[in-house]
Amino acid sequence: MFKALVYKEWIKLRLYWTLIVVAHLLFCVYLCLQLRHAFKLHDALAVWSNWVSKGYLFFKPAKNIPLLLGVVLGCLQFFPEILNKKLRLVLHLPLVEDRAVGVHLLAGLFLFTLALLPGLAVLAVCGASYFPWEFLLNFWYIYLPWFLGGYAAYLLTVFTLVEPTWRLRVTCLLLSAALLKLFYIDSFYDGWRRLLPGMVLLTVALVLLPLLSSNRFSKGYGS
Amino acid sequence: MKTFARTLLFASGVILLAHYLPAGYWLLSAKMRRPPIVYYSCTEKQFMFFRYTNQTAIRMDAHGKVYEREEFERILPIDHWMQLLRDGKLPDTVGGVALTAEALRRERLSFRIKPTMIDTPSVNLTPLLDADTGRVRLEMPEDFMRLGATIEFIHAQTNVVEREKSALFQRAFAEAGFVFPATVLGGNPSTMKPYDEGYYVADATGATFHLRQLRGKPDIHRVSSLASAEDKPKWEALKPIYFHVQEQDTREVHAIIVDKSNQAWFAVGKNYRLVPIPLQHYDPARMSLVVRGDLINRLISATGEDSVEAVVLNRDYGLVDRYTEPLVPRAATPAGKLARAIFPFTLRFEDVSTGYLGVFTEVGSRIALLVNGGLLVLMLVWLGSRKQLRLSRLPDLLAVAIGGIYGVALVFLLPKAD
Amino acid sequence: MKLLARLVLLVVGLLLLGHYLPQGYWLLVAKRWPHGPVVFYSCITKDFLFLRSTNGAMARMDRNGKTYSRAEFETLLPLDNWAQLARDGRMPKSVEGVELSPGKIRYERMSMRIRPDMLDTPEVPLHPLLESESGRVRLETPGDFMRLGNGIAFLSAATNAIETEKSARFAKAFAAARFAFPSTVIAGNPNILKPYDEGYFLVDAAGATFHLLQVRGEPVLRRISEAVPAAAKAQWESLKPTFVHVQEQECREIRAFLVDQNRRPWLVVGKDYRLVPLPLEHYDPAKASLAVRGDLFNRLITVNSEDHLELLAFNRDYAEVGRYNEDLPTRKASEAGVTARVLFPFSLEFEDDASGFMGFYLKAGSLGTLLVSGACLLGVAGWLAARKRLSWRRLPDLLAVAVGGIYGVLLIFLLPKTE
Amino acid sequence: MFKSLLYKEWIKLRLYWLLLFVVNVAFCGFLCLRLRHVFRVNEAVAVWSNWIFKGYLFYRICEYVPLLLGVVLGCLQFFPETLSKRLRLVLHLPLGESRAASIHLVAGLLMLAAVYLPGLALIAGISAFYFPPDFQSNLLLTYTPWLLGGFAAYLLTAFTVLEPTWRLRVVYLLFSAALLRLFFMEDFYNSYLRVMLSLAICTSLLFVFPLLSTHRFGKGYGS
Repeated sequence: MFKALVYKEWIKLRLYWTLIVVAHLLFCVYLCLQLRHAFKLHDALAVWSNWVSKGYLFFKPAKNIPLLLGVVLGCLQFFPEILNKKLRLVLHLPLVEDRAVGVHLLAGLFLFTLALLPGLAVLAVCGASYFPWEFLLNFWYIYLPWFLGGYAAYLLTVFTLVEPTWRLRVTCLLLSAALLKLFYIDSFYDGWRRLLPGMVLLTVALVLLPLLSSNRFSKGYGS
Repeated sequence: MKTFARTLLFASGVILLAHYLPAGYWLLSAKMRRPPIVYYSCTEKQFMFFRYTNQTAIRMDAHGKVYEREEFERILPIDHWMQLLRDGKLPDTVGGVALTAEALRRERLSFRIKPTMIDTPSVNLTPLLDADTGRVRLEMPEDFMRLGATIEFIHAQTNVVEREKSALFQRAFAEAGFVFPATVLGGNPSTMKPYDEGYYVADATGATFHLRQLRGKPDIHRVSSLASAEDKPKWEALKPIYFHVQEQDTREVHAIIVDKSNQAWFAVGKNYRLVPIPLQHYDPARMSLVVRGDLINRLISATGEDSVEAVVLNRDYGLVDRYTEPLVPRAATPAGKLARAIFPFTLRFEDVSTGYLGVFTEVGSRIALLVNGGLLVLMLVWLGSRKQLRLSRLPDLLAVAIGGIYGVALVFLLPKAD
Repeated sequence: MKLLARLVLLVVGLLLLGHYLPQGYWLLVAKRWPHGPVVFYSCITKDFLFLRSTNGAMARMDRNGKTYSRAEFETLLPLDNWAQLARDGRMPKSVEGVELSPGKIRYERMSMRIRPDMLDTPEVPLHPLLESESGRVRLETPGDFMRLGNGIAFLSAATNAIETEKSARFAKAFAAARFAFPSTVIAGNPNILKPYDEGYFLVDAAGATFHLLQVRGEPVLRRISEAVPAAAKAQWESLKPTFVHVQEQECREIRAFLVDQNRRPWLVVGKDYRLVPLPLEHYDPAKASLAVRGDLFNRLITVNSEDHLELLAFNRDYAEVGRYNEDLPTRKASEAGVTARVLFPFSLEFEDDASGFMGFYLKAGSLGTLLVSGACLLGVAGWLAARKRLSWRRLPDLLAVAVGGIYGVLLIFLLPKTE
Repeated sequence: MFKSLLYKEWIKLRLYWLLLFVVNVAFCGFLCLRLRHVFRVNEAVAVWSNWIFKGYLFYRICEYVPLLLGVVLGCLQFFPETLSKRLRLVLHLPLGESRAASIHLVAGLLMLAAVYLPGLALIAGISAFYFPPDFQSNLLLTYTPWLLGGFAAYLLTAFTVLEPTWRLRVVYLLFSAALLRLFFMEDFYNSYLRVMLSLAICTSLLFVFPLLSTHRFGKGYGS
């Protein structure tokens, strides 16, 4: 049952997913080339000082990618389900509806993670080859909030899409926007350190929200 | 319809590739290229250079003799007077001119004119400082001047036009014989400067005026009327396209002026003496002009993609020495040659010559034509062999003929004609 | 499960509203806030003078509120306005026997400023260690960065590798000075636009203070308690600084500002690291910003917190010559602020002036909010009761209202009903 | 025929349209409030100088909003059509496939315009209180490329979504990205002054691309 559902999701998304992975990989490689370019045109010292004192990070342009990916993936996965009420069928499967939806979410989060990791690996390796390990720390501290933001974006998108009534959809939308903004406050080096645990907890807690709206969906509100 | 759509697709495709492929190419193969920094030694009476060769800086003279840092500084006492002073090596006089700290500081002079300064977007609103408030520090006014078909002052806080002040200035302009609209306006709207020179304005006829605000009152003069008899005609003939105003402690140079014939001028001293800068290759649209002055000389250098030219004037602006050096432009480097061979043409939308976006093309070398021809032939053969040489293929063939590799890429990427 | 989900929704909702509503409120009502007066110490009247901005207009006055014209004011502060005075020919030849020259005045001017967030801010733990005796007028950036954690290492930027030889030399020096790794404070001024290089002040794991310089490529590391005269030794050993600020000045008199383990501020003065305590009553390093301004005759210490201004004036050998306290109007006390603190039971910020780190900075409202929340609670409860919906399943909602006041009410109307 | 098709699209999209409209206007309103705030807490002279000499434009944040809206509307309008091959039916209407398709596009473009313009009007109107007329011309010259970018994004989205084969979809995606970047090279103000006309012409020409896709769609490639 579990396997079957995951497999179904994979079949549904694999094309888009591969597309995303490739695109992201290419983008990351491009960023690395730009870094290389910077080191070619200026002496290493200048680039380092720029990082240490001005907080220049070559991967900054990747900031909003997890967010975007989260939203896109959420839409791709659940729009079809909503449009022709396929989700109904799933929800009437032998296993409890929460479990069923949970599986869908797991599949989505899993694909999300896999989609980003290759690109991130490239960034990390490239960064490490030009900068000392402090940079990797920096990379971790700056990128992690964005990554969490991606997860949150995915969950909130599903939350919003699956919610059956329009009035609440708007509410969900507002809530999502308000919440996601927080993951993208700019900071320097490990400025996020003290906020991270809280944000992680928050993100984990968000898993419950899609279940809430799926529950309402199956109850058949607003239709 | 759909052939039109397809042709359009090819056209835009070629344009985009012509922009992105070369950009990508240069992202991979660009190297650090810095033109030499030119100095003029007032003791040795010769040019000295600070050159970057693969990331290391070396100091040499015109004959390629390499100098140690200390030696270099000793030969250029005025450029390194602080260091020499610290080491007690600063000569008391050079050519009879005493080198004292404050004199050196006061007489230091430096201007820099980049091509983008001459042609860049700007709002026609600018603060007209009061040049004579009786304070040491200049203060930002509360209104902005709009100088176009008329002259107006707009109060920022209230965002309304100040009627009487505008009228006052309007009258002053009329009396000075200023013909609206103003065509060129040059000033230095900053308070971080020793004094305020005000603005230089060219009116509709191209005549140059000097505008200042003194204790709230307008002070505008037709410069030719201020100039001495022998400069008067020069000023009247002058057709400026750019005024560069940058106040310096030595109040000697009012402004640097670039005119329609790409000639650069100094406006010097009390009676606005107009001194031509004797550069031979200066092109304001492509080269940056750097003026460095000191107690003894004025060194003017124009640096472009393919040459460095420098002239030295004495304090009376008489030509002392000149130097010209060709540089290897990027297009002439091996990477550049290769680029011009494989890319039939390149499109850029930004350019050093302007702050505006535009369409800037560079055509490839002759080899590129051969490449295109070759590709076209191959294409024909290939199509022929597959019995697809039909009229509907014309767009593809054209794309290859014009776009070379761009075209080929497109033929394989874009939908086939059916 | 569903209950849990709803709880999450409520909590998240409260946090978000607690962040955005106050923001929106201030976006609407914020005005240009009259920041505290600019303060001077006159070497003529031997007292403080103030430049106050009262609704746009500038007023120059002394502590008794006597106002001065711009010209008078400038003559009372010859050291601050010497350029203007000289221009108008009003410059006094000398003040109490010391004759004034622009050069001297400029040379003796000094100022440094310590903001609360400097004590607690993220930084990349790589520090350029300048060459302090290169024999050049201008300082030059070194080609490497110092990494000072459980050991000392130098990284060359060009090769991105550790310079083993140099690192070893420095490690030896550190061992010789009995430096106990890891270092807890690393304070320097990595910037070449300064008259000279003071190097770094370090505090080691044991709390001992060290002074590190690079002199012609060689490490110079002093354990300060041993570099000072015997009298000051004990003082230095007991100090255990938690924050040090270094900012080189033309007159090389003040070497560093530091805050010790009891949060007391000190100045480090002169060749033999003389410790000068700053006898301030209202200085909390985490809340107030402190400025030290000096001239030919005096040192003026200004402490600016949100609601208080404290001034302290020293003469040149750091004996107190003046003191002044003033309460400042705060945004909190303005009626906009008061309404805000009644309206909003709490407000949540993620950034704070007191720290460069992000965190959950929660500010509670005034007592008035309790009334508001209570009223809201009653209202909602009544409303529910009227519609016969007052069941235990409503508990989360009611809680939300009780805690969140208007936030809670808003949420209940926005979120899906519990059925 | 024409009317009825337009109406059909309107029925299909009005809810989403309303949402986009509200979002856009709300955002612009927020920006205006921010502007008001800036003028209340800063010296007007300083703000003006910032604008004139440093190119600070308070509405710069909404640079990519038109783009986003364009893409979203494009997807909303044409994804359903492609998923369930409904478009086929439309294409077999008496008035010929390209006319039918063009009507869909016109409908989309109209709605898009109806989303953009109120927001722009709002910004222009409010800023007139604080800035001299020069600012409006400035606004127009700076904002227009972004608007054109939005329309282009819509057309290119349709172009990509309607394309039946996956291989070409990828190609079109790259093509669109490459093209759209050219609308967002502004980093000061008025830079587009001299290429505005050509930019507008290019944008209008893009109209034919989706027709190409629909043609191929009608031909039933890749299925």
